[in-house]
Amino acid sequence: MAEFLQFCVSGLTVGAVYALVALGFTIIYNASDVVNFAQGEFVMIGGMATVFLTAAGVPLPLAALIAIAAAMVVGLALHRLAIEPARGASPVTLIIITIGASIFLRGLAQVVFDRQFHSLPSFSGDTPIQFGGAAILPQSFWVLAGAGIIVLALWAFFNRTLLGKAVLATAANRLAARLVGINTSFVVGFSFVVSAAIGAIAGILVTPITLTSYDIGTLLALKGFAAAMLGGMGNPLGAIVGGLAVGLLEAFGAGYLSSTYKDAIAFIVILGVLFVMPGGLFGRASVERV
Amino acid sequence: MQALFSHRLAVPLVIAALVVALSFALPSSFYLRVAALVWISALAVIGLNLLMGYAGQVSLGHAGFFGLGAYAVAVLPAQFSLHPLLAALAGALVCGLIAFAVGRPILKLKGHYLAVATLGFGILIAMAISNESWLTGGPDGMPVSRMTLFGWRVRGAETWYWITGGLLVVGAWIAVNLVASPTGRALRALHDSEVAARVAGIDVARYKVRVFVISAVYASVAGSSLALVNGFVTPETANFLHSIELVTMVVVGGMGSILGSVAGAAILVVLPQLLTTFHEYEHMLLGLMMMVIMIVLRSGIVPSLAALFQRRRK
Amino acid sequence: MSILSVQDIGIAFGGVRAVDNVSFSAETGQVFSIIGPNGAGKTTLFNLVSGVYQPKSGQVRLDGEAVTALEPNRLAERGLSRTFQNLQVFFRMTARENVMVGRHLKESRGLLAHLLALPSTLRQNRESAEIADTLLSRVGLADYADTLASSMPYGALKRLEIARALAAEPKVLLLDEPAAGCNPVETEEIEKLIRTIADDGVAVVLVEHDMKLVMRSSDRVLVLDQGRVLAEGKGAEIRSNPKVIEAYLGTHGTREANLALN
Amino acid sequence: MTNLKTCLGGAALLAGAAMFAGTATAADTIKIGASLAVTGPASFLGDPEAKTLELYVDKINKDGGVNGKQLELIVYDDGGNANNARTFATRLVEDDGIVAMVGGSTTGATMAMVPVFEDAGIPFISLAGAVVIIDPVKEFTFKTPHTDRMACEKIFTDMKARGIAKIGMISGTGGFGKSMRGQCLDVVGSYGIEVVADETYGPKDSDMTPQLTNIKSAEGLQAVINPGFGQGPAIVTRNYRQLGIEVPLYQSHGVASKSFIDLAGDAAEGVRLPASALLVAEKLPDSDPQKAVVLGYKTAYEEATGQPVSTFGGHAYDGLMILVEAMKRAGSEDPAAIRDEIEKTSGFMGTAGVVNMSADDHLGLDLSAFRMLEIKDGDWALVE
Repeated sequence: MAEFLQFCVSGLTVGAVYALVALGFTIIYNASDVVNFAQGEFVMIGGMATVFLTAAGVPLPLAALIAIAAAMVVGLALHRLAIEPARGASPVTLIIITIGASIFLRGLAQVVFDRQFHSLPSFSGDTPIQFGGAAILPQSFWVLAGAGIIVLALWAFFNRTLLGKAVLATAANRLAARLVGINTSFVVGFSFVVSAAIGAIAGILVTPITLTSYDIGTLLALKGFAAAMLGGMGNPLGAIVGGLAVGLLEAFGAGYLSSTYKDAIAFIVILGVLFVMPGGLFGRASVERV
Repeated sequence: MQALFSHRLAVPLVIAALVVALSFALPSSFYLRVAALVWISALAVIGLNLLMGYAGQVSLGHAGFFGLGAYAVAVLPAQFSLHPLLAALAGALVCGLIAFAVGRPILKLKGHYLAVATLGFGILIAMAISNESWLTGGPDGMPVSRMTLFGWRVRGAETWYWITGGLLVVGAWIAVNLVASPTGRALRALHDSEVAARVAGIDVARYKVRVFVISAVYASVAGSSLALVNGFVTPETANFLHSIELVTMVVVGGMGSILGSVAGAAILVVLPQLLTTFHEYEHMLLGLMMMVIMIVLRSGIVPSLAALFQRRRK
Repeated sequence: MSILSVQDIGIAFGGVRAVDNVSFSAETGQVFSIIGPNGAGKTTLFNLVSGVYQPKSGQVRLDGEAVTALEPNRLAERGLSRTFQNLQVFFRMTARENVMVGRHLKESRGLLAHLLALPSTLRQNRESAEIADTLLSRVGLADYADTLASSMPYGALKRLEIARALAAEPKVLLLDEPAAGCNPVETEEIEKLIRTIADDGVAVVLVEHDMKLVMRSSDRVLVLDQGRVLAEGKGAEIRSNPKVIEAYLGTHGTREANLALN
Repeated sequence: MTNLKTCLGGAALLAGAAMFAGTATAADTIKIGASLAVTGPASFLGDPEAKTLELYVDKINKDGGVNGKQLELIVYDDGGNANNARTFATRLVEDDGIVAMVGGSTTGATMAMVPVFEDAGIPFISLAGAVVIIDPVKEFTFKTPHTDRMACEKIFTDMKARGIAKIGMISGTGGFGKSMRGQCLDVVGSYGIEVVADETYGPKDSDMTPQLTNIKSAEGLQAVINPGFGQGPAIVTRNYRQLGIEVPLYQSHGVASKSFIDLAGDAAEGVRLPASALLVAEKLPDSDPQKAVVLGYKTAYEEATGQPVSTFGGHAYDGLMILVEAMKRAGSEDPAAIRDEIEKTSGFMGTAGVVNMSADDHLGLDLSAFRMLEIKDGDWALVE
């Protein structure tokens, strides 16, 4: 039981990060049909910028805010300078552009920051909390609570604000949204900024646990993408459930089956789910209209 | 002139001419090696382009087949003293069989779901190669014994330049044959409209599996060539980043363009060699150039330039 | 016995019975039309018959064989072909290649011969291309043979789909609004084409909004309303059926149908 | 056709001649090549190695170079990818015309390059760990870092002295961790130690608590070894303390850099690892013959880069110095002559220890080169 609990906490903490990356994928995908493979780089920017700012003597909360702002600027620039000029190109072309962007951002981070691994001090100490035989780091609660707050805030934003509704409308039908006067280009740019902020927050929250370096983005993009697909592309709830599920699968796989093949276990489950539900866990069965 | 260029054999002939012409122009065996790497990548990319560009089915796991082909010529001669040529053949066969077995369930998926399924599949192969060290030497890789043909040890950059160049020409020839055949038409048809293709009598699932198998064999042969050229294999040949690189080559060169496959491979193999002078800015520049190429030539280098050229003439 | 017979076929989407217990049969050499207001379930019925959708209930028999819920390509092997209301053209291929795809089942499909471009494959390609050119001339698109479908006009694409369907030499041909979006001249050409297709011994099933076309070319007409059969009979019977007049044709439609038949 | 061929051939010859002319003007420099994992998953090896080589080549040149000539260093970043390394090796030999090679950060990259240098007859000093590089001995291939087998032996010796008989292992699945795990399992029997738990983690994993939970519950566990490098061991160390595992934790020489202590934080207290004297340069007794060398390198590196010294950079230092001394002894930059002199290296005092090479030992280090260190108060301390 204690083991089970330990694996759960481990899986949920890592899974929360995957979930936030998957959520970032989903927001951009819904607004623009672009699968943004530079999503992991936002996480990297959040963590690395905070590390370097705190090292330069900026207090942690302020450093975190600046880092989030920096990621948002990068997100906006990515949209304005790379995605917007290629408007109308095929989705696969846009995907390659985002892959190019992720290589570029990694290269930039090597120059601006460095190629070392870095850590941040835990926000509220390193003394593990004992719970039912499991040892839980206080930072895990920060990650889980942070992810929860982000999800709630997004939910409120999309359902309670005009801008949020405009984003939803654009996601549902771009042409119709444009016809009712929504500036869809602005909405897409906005979605990049929001995704960047989510990624950066995830990066800051998790750095004290998982460390960070200029090239952590690739793996996160990979896992986040898989999580988004597992949940059902375009479904925010699916992204969250998918992310947590991938995290838990890895933890249980490593704990109960084989630590060598834990990633394989996660992917085998994803493949199995997709074979049965070709639209992911929360995907709708689509009827072909001809 | 137009008719000449639209002939089925124009593309393989152009590639053959390129291989021959470059052999005179390249000054040292380093350049020959880089060219051989281009030919090898182009071969894999042509196969992937048949799958992606013509049949419209994405695969983010093709490096898995590439890796299996590479390890076939490393493992089989070492374990069973099989001749490398037979080993390459066996590798291609195994890749074909695996693609056939997994193709049907995987290719039922569409779009991004297909992407993530192939991605997962490729990662499984890469993990197996990296972890089963007793067979593969693990993450540090394993040596590949030199190939001997009729008592002659195949070695040297120039020899491999011609062998890989020849393979590429044959690969391109087979690809254009396929594209122009009933099978090729069926594949292009299901890309544009699966339902119309089915109504025309095309067994869509079966044709998807066919092209998946063909592209897996291309990747495997390319992988075997690389292993033989290098005399050493590491699991990186099979990993996710290599899969992404292959897809990038397809898209940068041009989806549905055989010549584009060679162009895409050439760009992504040669560019890093040119950018080494920029040291720490190397990766930034590589990413930047990828973005610029795709924004300016959004259908890929060859199709976009061809369209531009035609508009000029009009 | 009818070449195509449909019995009590039905499907529901989210509780709505889009097609409800519909039965009809089509005969070789005749044109059988299905009409009805928008949303009556005509296209859905086509999708059920052609295997694109799986029916909840009912049976489809083709040439006496039960073919219910068979894949479209299996139905194609048994001689059923169709066109689409929303164009399903292969836009990245030329007009000729589009029609050549229609020859698929008549072509030899040996993969090895294709990969190596054996003489048999090259001969096959030439043969299919010739047949495609003949069919393109027949539908009046000979000039477009080498044009990419993506740069052809809408009306031409409708006829391209017909040529592609004919390339399969079907016994039963389902045409889904072949004249939609076509000008009167094109419509007239299509009408003639439909007649000659039927005269060549094909059972044509037609969904069409152009009443003039329907009334003039059909041997029998089926009226659908809200997924159900409202009436079935010869054009004249339909025209005079009070239920049909009330529910669907209205006075305007009757006048038009009268004009067409006179 | 034949005319065309001669014509084109002539053009190529001219081009080739022009290129040779280009290299000829630079013949007053001695070209040394390096292909390192400056970026990628093994960048914490390649990065300090590249910085070290650049730093010391500059230093040597300022002091007048070697044999009266300036050194010219050509570094390529292979990202740890064997295929890239192979290409750069060819480029260095064919295009850049180097006379000797230092580097190859990873074993995979090294092994892929070996045939190039063996064929070309150019001496190659690898900076990678695995024993396969020099066993069996290859004519032109040498290496400077200790082998992972030696690290295992050092750790097991220390364990035996502490009376530890049952251990757990948690290894990275990267080349380093995987290779060292194999070597440790190979020799563990001869020390009477039993492995009661054997777990692994991926090179980029960010949480190892599930594996450690399993190790923790292993019957009779007395210590844990963590072969691996990069950020993994730091996370393992943190998770180890998080789970409250009390038995001693041994890290490998793969984490022998101050950044490990920074990353692992307080959790690193009490961790032991075998490493070269470099990490404890200041703490060595003045009588220690290695002190001058390691202190000199450490000071120079940290001044120049502002980053803490690591043993990996030290390997590059050793490789370059062995090469330079061999060139001086040979008095020429003929690759074959350099090779012969490298093989004759004896009594060379490097950061890794005393190097005594021979025709059948192209490493030349023995177990005494390793020191057992323990982390105390956020710094390294000698155990002996």
